[in-house]
Order: sequence, then C-alpha cells, then structure tokens
Amino acid sequence: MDDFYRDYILEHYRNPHHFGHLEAPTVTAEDLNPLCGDRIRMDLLVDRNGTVQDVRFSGKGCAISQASASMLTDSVVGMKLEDVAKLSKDAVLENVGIGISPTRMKCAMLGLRVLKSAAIGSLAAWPDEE
Amino acid sequence: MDDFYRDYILEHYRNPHHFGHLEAPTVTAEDLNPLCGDRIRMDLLVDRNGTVQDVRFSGKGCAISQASASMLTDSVVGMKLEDVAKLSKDAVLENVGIGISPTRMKCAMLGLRVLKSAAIGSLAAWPDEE
Amino acid sequence: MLRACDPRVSAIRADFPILAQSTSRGKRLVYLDSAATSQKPLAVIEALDTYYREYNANIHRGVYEIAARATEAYENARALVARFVNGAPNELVFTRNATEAINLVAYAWGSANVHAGDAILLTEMEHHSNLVPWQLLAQRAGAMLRFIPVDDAGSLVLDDLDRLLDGCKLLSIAHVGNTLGTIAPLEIIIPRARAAGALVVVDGAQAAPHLPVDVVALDCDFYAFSAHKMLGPTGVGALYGRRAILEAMPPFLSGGDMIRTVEYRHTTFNEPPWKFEAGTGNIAGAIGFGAAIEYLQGTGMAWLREHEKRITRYALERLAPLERLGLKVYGPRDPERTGGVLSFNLADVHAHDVASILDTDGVCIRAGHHCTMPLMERMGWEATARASFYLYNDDDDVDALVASLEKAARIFKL
Amino acid sequence: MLRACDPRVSAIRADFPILAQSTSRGKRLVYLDSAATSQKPLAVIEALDTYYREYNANIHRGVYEIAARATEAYENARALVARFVNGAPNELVFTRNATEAINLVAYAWGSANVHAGDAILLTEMEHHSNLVPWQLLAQRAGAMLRFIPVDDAGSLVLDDLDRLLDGCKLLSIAHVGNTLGTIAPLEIIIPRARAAGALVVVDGAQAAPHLPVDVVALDCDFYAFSAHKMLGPTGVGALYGRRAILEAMPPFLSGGDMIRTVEYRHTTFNEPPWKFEAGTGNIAGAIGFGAAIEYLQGTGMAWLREHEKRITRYALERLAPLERLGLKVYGPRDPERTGGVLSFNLADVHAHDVASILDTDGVCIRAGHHCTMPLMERMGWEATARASFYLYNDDDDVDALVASLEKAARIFKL
Ligand SMILES: Cc1ncc(COP(=O)(O)O)c(C=O)c1O
Ligand SMILES: Cc1ncc(COP(=O)(O)O)c(C=O)c1O
Repeated sequence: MDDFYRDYILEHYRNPHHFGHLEAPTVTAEDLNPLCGDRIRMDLLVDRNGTVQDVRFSGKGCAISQASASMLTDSVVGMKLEDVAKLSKDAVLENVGIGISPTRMKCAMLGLRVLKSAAIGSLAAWPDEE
Repeated sequence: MDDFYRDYILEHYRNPHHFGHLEAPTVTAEDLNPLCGDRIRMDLLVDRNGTVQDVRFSGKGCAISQASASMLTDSVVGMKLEDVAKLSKDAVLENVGIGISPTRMKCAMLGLRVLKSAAIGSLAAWPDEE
Repeated sequence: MLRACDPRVSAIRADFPILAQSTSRGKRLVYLDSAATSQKPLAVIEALDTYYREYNANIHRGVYEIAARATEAYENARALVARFVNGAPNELVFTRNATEAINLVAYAWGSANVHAGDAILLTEMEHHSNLVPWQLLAQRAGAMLRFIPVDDAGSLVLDDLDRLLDGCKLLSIAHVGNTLGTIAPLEIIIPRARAAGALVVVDGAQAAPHLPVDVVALDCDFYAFSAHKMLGPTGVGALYGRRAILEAMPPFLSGGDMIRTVEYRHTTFNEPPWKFEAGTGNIAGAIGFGAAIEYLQGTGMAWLREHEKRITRYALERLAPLERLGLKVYGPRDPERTGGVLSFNLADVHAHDVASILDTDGVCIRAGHHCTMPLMERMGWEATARASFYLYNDDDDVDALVASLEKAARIFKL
Repeated sequence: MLRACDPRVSAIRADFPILAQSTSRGKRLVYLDSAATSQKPLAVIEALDTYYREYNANIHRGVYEIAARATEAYENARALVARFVNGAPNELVFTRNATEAINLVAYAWGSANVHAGDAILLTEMEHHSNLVPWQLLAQRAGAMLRFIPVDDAGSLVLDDLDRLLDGCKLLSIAHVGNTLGTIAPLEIIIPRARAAGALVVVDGAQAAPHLPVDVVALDCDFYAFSAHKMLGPTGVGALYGRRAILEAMPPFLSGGDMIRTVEYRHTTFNEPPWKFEAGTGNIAGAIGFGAAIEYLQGTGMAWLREHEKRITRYALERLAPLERLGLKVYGPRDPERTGGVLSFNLADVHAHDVASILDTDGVCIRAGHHCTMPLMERMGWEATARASFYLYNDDDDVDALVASLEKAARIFKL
C-alpha cells in the first residue's frame, strides 16, 4: 500500500485535473462512500451525438479517491456516453497501478461509480469489485 | 437425585395431605414457578391469636413441589402466623431430605414461598436459596 | 428392530468434544436436547478461537489488515448462511437469535403496515417467540390475532384456512413446531396466504437445523432462525427477508454501522442488510455460524434428514413396549411428518421428575411447556418430557433413554 | 521524555495471543484501535472454549447437569458485570451491545414516557448509537432534540445547561466521547438533570473499559456498555437500569424466557432483568464477559487508568515534534480529562491515507468520522485519524506510531 502513493498519485491528489464545476452540465451525479465519507461529484457536457465534450469533478476525500477520479477525467473526454457507462474497474486500476488494499478499493472506485451514474443518468449499482 | 424419590416422597405425591380447599379461609395465596409451570395454592384458617387452625393446599406439578408442599402442611397446623412467615428453607429440606439438585430447588421451595406469602398476606420474595 | 451402527455417525460424534465428556457421576453424556440448543463441532469452536487469536477487529470501517480479514470473514459468513436457505447475501440480516429476527419484523414491518382492525394469523402450536411479539404488535396497532387450530394429534387443521386468511395482513408460522415436531404443510399454506395478500413470516428455528430449506421455493417473505440450534455459537441468528420488502421497510434498531449520513436532526440509512444491523455485531458469532453452515453442508442436509427419520423411527419402536407402563408419546408420531422431536409423558410421573431421574443417568432431555404454554393448555397437558435428536445422536443414545425411562418407572413403581 | 517499561504491561501483553502475531509483511502488530474493539486475553478465549467443550446447554429451564452449570455460569457473569459498575444483578440486562442497550431504553421507556412536545437532551459529541435512536424516538413521539454544545477544543459547554434541561424528559450522554476522548463532567451534569426531572441515560461504551464506574455514585438511571470494548467477546453488552424503573417499564423484545404465563391472547411477564431478555441469549458471550470483568478486576481499574494517562502523556510528548510537519492533535489534549483516545490529522494527508500507510507498518489505527458525523461537521473536519490505548499498549507501540507517521510525512513530502 505504501508503494501506491507514488509521485503522480500525489500530484493528482494535490493538483487534480478538471477540478470544479461546469456552468451548464448536461448531466451531473454525486455520491459518497458511506464507509469513509469520501464524496465525489461529476459534471459532464455531452453533445447531441452522445460524446463527452467536457468534464469537471469536485469532492473531498483521500488521495486514492481524489487521484483516481482526477485520472479518470483525463480519459473520459471524447468518449461516447455508452462507453463511459461500460467502463470497468480495470480502467481505474490501469491508471492508479497496483497495490490498493481491499479495504480501500471502494475509495478507488468512487469516481468511476459516480461517472457511470452520470453516464447512465441514474445511480448505478456499485461496480463489480471481484 | 434418584435417591430423592423415596417411598414417603412418592406417598406424599400420590396421596397429598391436606389437599383441597378450605370453605372459608382466612388467607389464601397462590403462585407458580415460571420455569416449570408448577402451581401451588395454600388456604389457611387462622384464629384471632394468629394461630393456624387448619390448612389446605392444591396445585399441580412435580413430585418435588407437591410432596414438599404436602409435608409442609403437616407441620404448619398449630403454628403462629409470624413463625410461618419466618420459616426457612431448612424447614423444607429437613422434610424432603438430601439430594435435590440446584435446578429443582425452586420446585422444592414453591410450597414454602406460597405459605409464607399467605402468612404475610402478600407475595413474599423468593426464599433465600444459598 | 432397525438398530444401526452408521460409521458416519461415529465420525461425526468424534467432531463434538462435549460428547466425549462424562457427567459428575461418571456417565456418558447422552444429549437429547438439541431442540433447545445443539452441541458444537470442533470446526466451530476453532473458528471462534482463531478469530480471537489472530484477527479480532471491528469490521466495515477498518483500514488495517486484521480489520479487512475480519470484515471479509463476516461477510463471507453472511453469504454462506444466506445461500444455505437459498437467499441472497443482501437479503440476510444477522440478529441475536430467531426471537429477535421475529421481533424485528413485528416492529419494523408491523408498525408500518399493521393497523387497527387488521388480522394477524398464527397457529395454535407456536413457540412464545412467534406469539408474544405479535400479541404486543396487535396491542400497539389495535389489530387482532387468529389461530390455525391443531388437532389432538398435533397436526394443523386447514379446513378453515381461507376464512382465517380473510383480511389478514400477515401470517407467521413455525416451519417445524418445537414441542411435537410437527412439520407445517407450508407448500399448501403459503400459496393461499399469498393469494389472500398476507405477508408470510416463517419461524424456521426448528426447521433450518433439520431440513433442507429453500426460501425461494417456499415463497415466504421472511425466514427466521438461530445459529445455536444448528451447530453455531450462541448470540447470533438470521433473518432472511425478500429484497424488495427489506428495502421498503423502515429501520428497527439504530446506531453505528446502519447509517449512510447523520446530521444532528436527520439521518439517512444504509442499504439492507446493514440497515438492520446497528452497532458492533456478533462478529465472532457470525463467523462461527458460517463454520457451522459449512459443517452441515459437508454432512449434507439430505443425509441428516434421513438419519433423523431413522433414529426417530428406532426410538418410536423402542419406546412402544413402555406403553404398558403408561408411557404416552404425543404428536404425529410419524417420522415423515416430524422434525426429530418426541414429546411424551410416563404415567402419572411429572415430566420434571422424569428429566431429573434421566439426568442421573447422563440422559439430557427437556421437560415442561417448551415455551408453548398455550399449546399445552389446548392439549390439556401440564408438562411433557421431550427428547430431540440431531446428527450426532446414535442408537446407543436411544437405548440409554429407554433404559433410564424403565428405571424411572421402577422408582415410581409403575 | 517519560519513557517507561512497566513489567506489568509485559506480563499483560503475554496474556493476549493476538499481540504475538505479526502481519503479512512480517511486522509486529501495533494495535491502537481499542476504542473500536479491544483484544481478548487468553482467560476470555478459554472461557468460551471451555463452555462449548464442556457444558454448552440452554439455560434457565434445563433440569440436567450441564444446563445447571451453564445457568449458574450465566447468572454468575451477570452478577460480575453488575457489580463491576456497582449495580445489583437484577438491575443488569444482557444485550447484544451498547447500541442495543440504548435502543431498549428508547423503545421501552421512551415509547411509554416521551410524548409530543417533550424534549430529549443529548450532546454534540454523541456516537451515532446515542443519537439516531433518539432521533427515531423523537420522530415517533413528536418530541424534539436538544444538544449540549461542545467548544472548539472538544469540551462540553455547560453555560446553558439549565435552560436546555427545562422541559426535558430525558438526558442521554456519553460518559467518554469516542472521537476526542472527552470525559463528560457527569458529576455536574447529572444532579442538574435529576433536579430538572429528566431521566438520565449514560452511554458508557468508552468509559466502562477505561474508568472505574459507579452507577450509584453517578446517580444515573441507565448505563449502557459493550463487552467487546472491554476484553469481552463480540455480541454481548449490558444495560444497567435502576430497579424501580426496570420494574415499571414495559418489555421491549418478546418471546421465550421473558414471560411468566402465556395464553393465546394474553401474556404476563417475568421479573427484570429476565423480562428484557427474549429468546436464547448469548450464553457463551455472557460467560466470556464475566471472564473479561474478572481479568480487569485482577488488573485493577485504578492501575489501568493511571497506565492510560501515562501512555497518553507519553504519546502527546512524542507527537509534539511532528507539529512542524503539520500534525494537529484535536480534543482536550489533557490525559486527566480524556479516556486514552487521540484524534489527529497530518497536514493535508487524508486520515484514510495515513491509516493505510500506518497499516503497512503493522500500526492499526482508525480513520474517518468514528460514527460521529455531526461532531465532525460541527468541528469542520472531514475525517480524523484516531489512535486509542488500552492496558496492553506500551511505549513501543507509541514509538511505532510516531515512526510510521514520520514515514507518512516523507511519502507525502511534508
Ligand atoms: C461512545 C460510544 N457509544 C456507543 C458505541 C456503540 O458501541 P457498540 O457498537 O458496541 O454498540 C460506541 C462504539 O464505538 C462508542 O464509542
Ligand atoms: C419453534 C421455535 N421458534 C423460536 C425459537 C426461539 O429461538 P431462540 O431462543 O434461539 O430465539 C425456538 C427455540 O426454542 C423454537 O423452537
């Protein structure tokens, strides 16, 4: 777990990408991890073809949840909503690398959960965590 | 415990002394052992000096509770109410002899409890069982 | 006589340390009171021990290693217990025992759904734990109780079922009765209760330990049972609840762990099943419950049921000759229709005296009203003696029971 | 620096098998999360083991030998636990945990005595378990909640106490707060609450494990606590209740064992404490609770309290230099006024990240809202890291905490 906190993770934690709100988002979703209180909100701007044009996230929480969310926003611009809705936990794990303990997996997946919720327009089930 | 079931105990169980009700009792008390459901009622006829003139008991239950109650009634006639109220568990144990297991002690003491309740005119606390 | 010496039973007995004990009089322990509580196999005792020695920690919020291991073991136990009755893990609430599980339904579902004038249907054979909570609910709500009658042989009488169900908000019924062992014909009763629009609660305290149980096939809404009667530790039980009903149901006990967000004046709740588990649960107990389920699955519930039928049949045969001494065996007396429970009386000897004499021979049976006072009253019995069987009982146990009953008859000069 | 090496602590540590474990990374287990749940001494683990191996049986109604032994052990445990807080055995109800104990009061006493317009007084530092049950009661009854405020240092502000108590039906208050360790000045608060006619409920979950407790001297009506936080097993807790109040109070959970007589439509109840224990209790758990009490008494609560004060003082000293890296320690920071709990944050590092890094060194602390979300909100903290001490913690544990925090600071480049 200590190997998890590499420089680029801390960089995303302290200087998150796409942080803030969109003025006129097409969709917005927000959720919290009741176990630790981490919160994430995602605003998406989607064009009529269903392609994500812009994204902002905001929230509070640990380096894992905030950095994972920040990294996700980098990859989501230009994606089709339906593909966003299908993103798997691997999309997150590829970003953050190895070494997340099972107790922190929900933190890592919070941004993904919210993003997918936004994409499918309503709160999705927790992404599968196996 | 098997030595407990001697002939005179069985005799009292099957042919209890003073069994039944008094027509005009001075006091009556009744109680049950909630653990096993045994019930005993005692009717006392007391003269103006506070001496027990007559007694009847009725009830249902195991040989231990019924025989102990039956034997108690033999010793109570002629006693002062205040002495009845002070009867200790030894009064019962002398009657029934040794060999009662702790789980059955409440059965053995049920008659005593009811008799003392009658004597003090209201439900007494459980006799001390140490 | 169908006397048998199943090597499987000897192997099972070796797993239960207590069965190797002898009593203070040096007698072999003949444990015939599993309907009150079952004995525990080494696997369960060791699961508790390992938890406390290696990974005791509070669950769900802990970041560190042993907390993660404890959380995983607890939730794994939930999945094991849920699947044992064919429910989903998120439909399985851990409680203290079957009694609390029934109270949970009576308070949480009952208070929200049962109103003045509604009827609640029970049977005449219910354990106090499946009667008193409904009496109190009826009192709070102004509802009324109705009862499916039992006949003199201890079987349920279904002639009036549809009339009894008319206007009923809920039916709560024992799967297996604990005094007579009667197996309720749920496959007949539940469809009619559901057709009448009643919620169906099943008290499975005596069934889950002894029969294969499938809540989906039964089509019940709630199923309550206790670990301690099925090889598990004391202090833990389970309530299966149909997902949609659990979701709609208000919480019952509240506090830590069952919340989502809390403000000074307002709280939102976690999802089921956690919504119904307030405060630190019986973590070791749940893990031990899981180990008990694994032991039962390893043995196989189908084998277990056959074993109990066989031993009940053997006991009935061995007891038959005592009838001339005044022994009366109550209930259906048909191993196909009972759950390994035999209630009886020996002539005019009170059941407590029978049990005391048997105790001197190391034979443990129960005597009294078995927490079914109204049934006793209905049957006209003051008390009964009850022997109950489980997977570790063998024919020697039955023989010891019979020999000790003969001794009681001699003592009482029958 | 007051570094100490008390041989008594080494001897105590040897009684706790888990402390000899190492983590999967081969680190010594540094357990600093006793406020969440404590570890268990061998005496407790063996009490459970012996019960299951030698005399497991259902209690109160069993006639046979092991049932008598189990009943005696269970009731003996009740007496031990009751006397530990200076109550009488018949004033001590076994529950699952402190949470259920508080719920019992909220349902049984609350529903009968709290009505529309009544006020319930709590404090701003309560654990969810001593908040949500009162929110739900207030909602059911149409009552309102009030809160004794805390100041920025985490101490209770009593300036408005009499006004807050005016019209209050009950006060429920933590003896020791679990997030900041604040010891509430009950000797000031309770007399004023009683003068105002309020029932006094004390949440002793964090106090009973750490301070000598005397319910008579406190003059409270109810006192709730959990075995698992004081060396005992999971799944058992206790509610002390003043005799007269328990007697007048209607039952809560109902079913087997808490009744006196049952008819189909009417029930009379057993005496307290049994009236409040429905169904088969956590027999093994209660017996283990008794063994935990004996262990604590053998150690001595006065020694234990001094030990915790000393180790807290040592920790505060050792942590002070980390303040230049941005460490902030919250709460009263005075070992005389806290119960062995230290809440802190390390600069901008989130508490969960701190806890994860500490975990890699075998250091177990808690991170988050500690089931006091409203307090966190009031204080403006998102989360805190919390280290909590108990009788088995030594200065090496503190040193390991400090070293691991320094490592976290390095990783986060503070
Ligand atoms: C102050 C306080 N009250 C109540 C509780 C609840 O205890 P339990 O979860 O054992 O019911 C806790 C436990 O964290 C606590 O710290
Ligand atoms: C049919 C039935 N229901 C409910 C119960 C209550 O179980 P517990 O005491 O474990 O809550 C029992 C236990 O005796 C039972 O036999």
